[in-house]
Amino acid sequence: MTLTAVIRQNWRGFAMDVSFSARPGVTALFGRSGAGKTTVVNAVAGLLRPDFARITLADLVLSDTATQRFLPPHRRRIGYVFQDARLFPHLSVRANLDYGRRFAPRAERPPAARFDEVVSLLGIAALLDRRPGALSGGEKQRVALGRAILSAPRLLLMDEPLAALDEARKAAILPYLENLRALGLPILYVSHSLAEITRLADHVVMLDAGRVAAEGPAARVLSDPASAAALGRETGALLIGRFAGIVEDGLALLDTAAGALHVARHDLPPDLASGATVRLRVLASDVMLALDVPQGISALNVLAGHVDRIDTAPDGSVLVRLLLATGNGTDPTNTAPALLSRITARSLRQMGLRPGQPVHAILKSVSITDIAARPWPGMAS
Amino acid sequence: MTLTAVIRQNWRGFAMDVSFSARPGVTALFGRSGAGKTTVVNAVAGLLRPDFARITLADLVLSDTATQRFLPPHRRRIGYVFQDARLFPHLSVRANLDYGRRFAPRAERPPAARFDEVVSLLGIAALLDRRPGALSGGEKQRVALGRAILSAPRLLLMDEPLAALDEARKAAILPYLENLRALGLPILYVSHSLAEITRLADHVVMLDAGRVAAEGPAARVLSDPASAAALGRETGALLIGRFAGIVEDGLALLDTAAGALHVARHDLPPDLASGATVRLRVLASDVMLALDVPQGISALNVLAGHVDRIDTAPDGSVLVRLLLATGNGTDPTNTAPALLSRITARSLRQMGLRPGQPVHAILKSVSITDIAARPWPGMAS
Amino acid sequence: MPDWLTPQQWQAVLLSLQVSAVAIAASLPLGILTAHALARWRFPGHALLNGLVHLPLILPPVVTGYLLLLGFGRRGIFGAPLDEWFGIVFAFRWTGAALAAAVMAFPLMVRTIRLSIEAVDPRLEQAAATLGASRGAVFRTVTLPLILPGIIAGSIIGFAKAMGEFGATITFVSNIPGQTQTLPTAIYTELQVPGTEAQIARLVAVSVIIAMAALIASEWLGRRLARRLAGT
Amino acid sequence: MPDWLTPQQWQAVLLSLQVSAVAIAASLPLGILTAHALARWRFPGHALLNGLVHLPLILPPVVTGYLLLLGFGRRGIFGAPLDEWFGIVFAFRWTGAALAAAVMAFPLMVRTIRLSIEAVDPRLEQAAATLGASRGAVFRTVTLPLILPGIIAGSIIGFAKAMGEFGATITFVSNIPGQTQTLPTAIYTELQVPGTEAQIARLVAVSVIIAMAALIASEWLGRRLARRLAGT
Amino acid sequence: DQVHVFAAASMRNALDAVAADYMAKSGDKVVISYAGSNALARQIIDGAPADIFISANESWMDEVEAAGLIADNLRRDLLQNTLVLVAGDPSVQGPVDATMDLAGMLDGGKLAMALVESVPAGQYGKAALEHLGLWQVAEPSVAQADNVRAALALVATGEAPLGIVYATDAKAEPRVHVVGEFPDNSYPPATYPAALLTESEDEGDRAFFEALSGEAAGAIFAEQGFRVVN
Ligand SMILES: Nc1ncnc2c1ncn2[C@@H]1O[C@H](COP(=O)(O)OP(=O)(O)OP(=O)(O)O)[C@@H](O)[C@H]1O
Ligand SMILES: Nc1ncnc2c1ncn2[C@@H]1O[C@H](COP(=O)(O)OP(=O)(O)OP(=O)(O)O)[C@@H](O)[C@H]1O
Ligand code: MOO
Ligand SMILES: [Mg+2]
Ligand SMILES: [Mg+2]
Repeated sequence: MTLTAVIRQNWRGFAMDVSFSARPGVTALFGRSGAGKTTVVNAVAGLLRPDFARITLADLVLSDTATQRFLPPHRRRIGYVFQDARLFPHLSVRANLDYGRRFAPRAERPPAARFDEVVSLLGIAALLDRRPGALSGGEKQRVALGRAILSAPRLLLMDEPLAALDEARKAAILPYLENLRALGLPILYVSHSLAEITRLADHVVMLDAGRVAAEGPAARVLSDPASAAALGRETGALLIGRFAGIVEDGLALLDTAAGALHVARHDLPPDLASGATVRLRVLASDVMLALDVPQGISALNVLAGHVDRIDTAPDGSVLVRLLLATGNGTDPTNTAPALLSRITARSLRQMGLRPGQPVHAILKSVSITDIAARPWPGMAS
Repeated sequence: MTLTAVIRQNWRGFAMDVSFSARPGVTALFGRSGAGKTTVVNAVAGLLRPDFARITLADLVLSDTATQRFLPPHRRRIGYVFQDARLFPHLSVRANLDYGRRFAPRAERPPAARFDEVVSLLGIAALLDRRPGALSGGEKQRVALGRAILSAPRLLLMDEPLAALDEARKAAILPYLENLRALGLPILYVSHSLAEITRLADHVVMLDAGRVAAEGPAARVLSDPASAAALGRETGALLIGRFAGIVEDGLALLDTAAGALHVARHDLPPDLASGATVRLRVLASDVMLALDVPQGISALNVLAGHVDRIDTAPDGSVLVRLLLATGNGTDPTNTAPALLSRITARSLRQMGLRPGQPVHAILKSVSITDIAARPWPGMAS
Repeated sequence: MPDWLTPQQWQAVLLSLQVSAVAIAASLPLGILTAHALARWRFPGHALLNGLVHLPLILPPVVTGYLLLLGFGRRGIFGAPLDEWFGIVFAFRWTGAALAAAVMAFPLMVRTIRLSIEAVDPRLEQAAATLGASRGAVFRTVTLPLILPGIIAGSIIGFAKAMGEFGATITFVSNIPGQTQTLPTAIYTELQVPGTEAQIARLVAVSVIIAMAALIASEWLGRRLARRLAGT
Repeated sequence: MPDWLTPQQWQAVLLSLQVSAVAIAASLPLGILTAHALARWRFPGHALLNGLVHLPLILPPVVTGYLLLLGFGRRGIFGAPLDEWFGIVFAFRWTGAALAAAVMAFPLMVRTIRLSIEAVDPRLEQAAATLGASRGAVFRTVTLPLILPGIIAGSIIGFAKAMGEFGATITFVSNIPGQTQTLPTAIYTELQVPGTEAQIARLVAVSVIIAMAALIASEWLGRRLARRLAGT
Repeated sequence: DQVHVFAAASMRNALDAVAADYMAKSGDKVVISYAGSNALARQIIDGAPADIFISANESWMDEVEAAGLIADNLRRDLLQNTLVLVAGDPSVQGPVDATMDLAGMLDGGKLAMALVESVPAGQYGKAALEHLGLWQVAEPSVAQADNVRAALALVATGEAPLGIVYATDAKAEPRVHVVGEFPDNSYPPATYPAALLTESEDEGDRAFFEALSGEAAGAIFAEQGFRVVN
């Protein structure tokens, strides 16, 4: 079930012309405020009829201006988490959560246990009998999230669903959203937060002023030095590996194509099976380079490799792309594992780095903060 | 002009009892979703009359349930950026921005140049003649921010003003908010983002389920190992120093009490005067420890010190607090400069660390991402 | 019952209550539908429908009464077939008084309800649609509950109008004590003869008391609903 | 002017327009104030005020007319002092017809405007207050513009009612051609004698055309305003 | 300069013709307000600017007189009307008297009358039926209309098979036919009293008041079906 969308819309001062597709799994829509993210999502939901649109889900035509076909929103079976929560003020929180249920085909209605699970995950059990009017901003957003998830959708649209939430709550909800991927639906996920996108996205569509600036598998788009300008300080690389097991004192071992990496045990989901695929994001600013293997330092992860490419950013800092020596792990994408490291021009000169030079990358184990453990449909094909 | 607030409110399922004060500068209200942040802000604004309240601004009583005094909201001269933007739908963006102006005393009305400055900073010049109805989420929030700032308030209340914005826009607005501190008003700033709070806050009030969990100067509350549980991965320390000037190739030098630090030039505001006070946040996960001074690595900043304290977190990771050898910089707070480093238990054992042991802290210059350059009223007293 | 009204007058009071209540209850569904169509649908004849709905407000009530007589009288264009096929007769029955009251109250009811439909945030209706609710389901589960205050207001203003309606009623179904004599007709009858000020005052007092009770009840209901929507 | 109406009838048409327009324009400020008070203020006498406003709706129009005669007639409790001190006379003048029309239209106007005030999001008013706007300023700059569609709707429904008002008018200021004879009283005059169907039809047509024009204009205005609020 | 007349609405056709004739001859202007006699009387008592009042019954004129608003000796009975029984169906024939089979003629239908307690035509009609001993039969079937014209409309539209109206009204309505006149002695004279009011100030008022009883006016009234008193 793949979503394909071609959308063109002209408003005074804003022109949109995008085309992308979203396979099952999470497709992140990433872009600055006003880039057109909500517009895209609204067009997919059928709340907007753009000047031109051809939007299909598998072989179902959702919108097609050429043939004048337009499936009304209620027949699209979407779960839409709006940027503004849009809860029904006259219904209790419970009734809000239940709202979509009655319209879902009987066979697909989520069981009662699912309801309880979502409610406790979102931390809204105490709110069930209240009305939405006087909920806090984050509480509203959580109820809206639950309402969309519980409507048994065939397509999930999430417009900054976690923006109003604190880190702890986000950390609790993210693994759950990850699990939603197992449902095999396309999920369009709008977010400003690179951490969330790294965590969730299989596919990234970068929007800029109504156009697609970059599109592709998350690992490629996010690790691309060309995206550095858009990502700024968040530039980094994705590594893929397998969970090899727990070593003592709270450390876990991951096998990656670049070699074994130690990470904090608590950064991994508690019930992770040995051999499960895991991916991790390493920020360019978290990678130090050393010519020799350093001794007596607290960093546990030192990876060998060589300099692939050196880019000087407009701000004067330097982005070094390393190709790592292949270790005993396997990367399902079969591309040579790469890391990005942001260093200063002075370091570059002092170390005398040039392409092809052997070098060691030093990662503190605990700096590997974004770890996603999950089935990997987007990468499998 | 100091704001003091004692607020008690009981709702079914939620009890608030807080007391804090906010001096000129930024006081951050930090806490999980539903902790009561918006409730506090509403009480200060006069939009909520709590069961019990005594709220004063300098010698002006805003709310006092004991004496039944209650200054109506419009006479409080507050600029309130609401969590939901609350723009006036019938007015153009320009008229929204101008709204507060006409009610401000003539002498305090911001000049036209100020208007243009705010508009261009917020990137809303192209929207001025539109109505708010069809603005994007982030655009609305920016207009709301501008509207509050341009109303010439004596007290600024900001409820997650940047939550809907992308990183680039946030990065552009943050220095401006910093500059607002020069106006000498108390600013109550609600945010989930530790980066924002580090950047802006002089004073932090941590709320938890309607109570004050921690309160004090930002440097102390945020560097406190006791806050680690609340801050999670964001635990770190604040260092204070002076801008010593630009060295070649995009590097700037900061004098801190712990010694000279190199940071990327572009992390500092472009027009920073030599000698200006600067503060920077160093995440515990960004600090590596080494027993000897390492050679040939890309990290420019190596600070000498000794282990002060070792805490093992519930998750098994270890938080090491270092006291740094005093360099030639001066810390206006006259406390010994400290850093936090999060390491694994294995590293701890391998290195054989114990309190009192001399050690080197290794910081990549570019990992010092949160730098605030600004007058320092909150710390001066 | 106190004897400061004659039994016949008490009968008129009761009949008025019955006629007004039935008129509003029976016309409410059509009123809501019409209000919804006028507020949210674009269709040819929109202006015409709007005009038609307002007609009883614009015309002197007596004219409306005559038009009702022409349309729904025993030989009327609608009245005759209604009688023949369904045995529904309005002429000289309390049902005719209810019809007249309903027609006269209709524009007020529709205007009020329409305004409250227009105040419903269409984004909530969109949200319901994305959750699978068809147009009809959206209306039933979102729009309708949200306009309840408007429906109450519309019903009360319609009820008040029905309680006071006189010209169209007496013209259409005349004034048959016990069958079509309503409170306003009773008052009118008294007005025609000199020296009946005291009787008139009593009848007016009864009118006012009934209407005040309805108003107070509706205020109370409206306030309860508002509190529920605010969520506190 | 076409001669299918007599000059006297044309005069009645013009007078009706004048009376209705003046009645609505003059009572609108009070109507808005009353609606605001009923919607947003809590005060003792709230129910009483609400009842009083609705009274002309509840009472048969003739009774309202008599009460006006008693209150604002030449010898009335308000009429006499108004005449003596300010030289304001309602009795048997077009101003009296306007007063009657205003009183009869008032409950419709207030209800409609009140409903639209209640639909204004109080959080916007709060936002205005934090920006320094006093209660009055909030009303002027936020509430009032936002209820403009309600004010238009209220004025139009009031205008329509005023154009059709008959019972109170004829009872209060009689039916003096050129002075107090409005379109509905002209129709009434025709209705009293047989054989005048054609005349009545013409007068009714004029009524309907005027009211339709007003309705269409108000729909158009309302739609424009709605588009502006949606921001597109 | 102007003559203000307050007149019972049922006189409209006749009085308009009389006034037009008078204005053509004298050049004075006559302005007539038509409304229910009760409303006009109350307005006059409240100070309405009327020079002449023509009521459809005695009792409201009595009220005005009691209020002292009638100029000395200037009240006179102007006209009388005749009460007739009308039917929509031309085959209905009758003498209208005590022998009439009212129930049979109604055949379950209604008898349309003006309000029997308050509007003169209704009051006279009730008196006539009582006199003929038919009220018992008629009462359950009576549909009382707002005024004579409305009662007539009920018959004209076929809503009611029979009605009791003035001869003047029946004459102008082609859809009904007169079954018969009620006997003169069966009801009090349906008198229209006219009065010159104290409000009147000039000769013009008085001239028109006199003209109402004049020959030209009498001819017009008679032509409309009224009986002229004197
Ligand atoms: N109906 C409309 N008429 C005119 N312009 C519109 C309309 N709807 C949206 N826009 C403009 O289109 C642009 C894209 O809006 P959109 O809501 O898609 O942005 P977004 O990427 O979701 O931004 P944000 O992150 O701030 O929510 C914005 O500049 C917005 O002002
Ligand atoms: N009027 C009210 N009645 C009952 N409970 C209320 C009311 N207003 C707020 N609450 C509750 O009080 C708690 C605190 O709300 P508040 O809006 O202050 O939270 P917050 O800290 O701003 O959260 P967020 O970050 O999600 O915006 C919430 O649980 C909320 O549901
Ligand atoms: O004037 Mo009347 O019409 O019978 O009272
Ligand atoms: Mg958006
Ligand atoms: Mg909040």
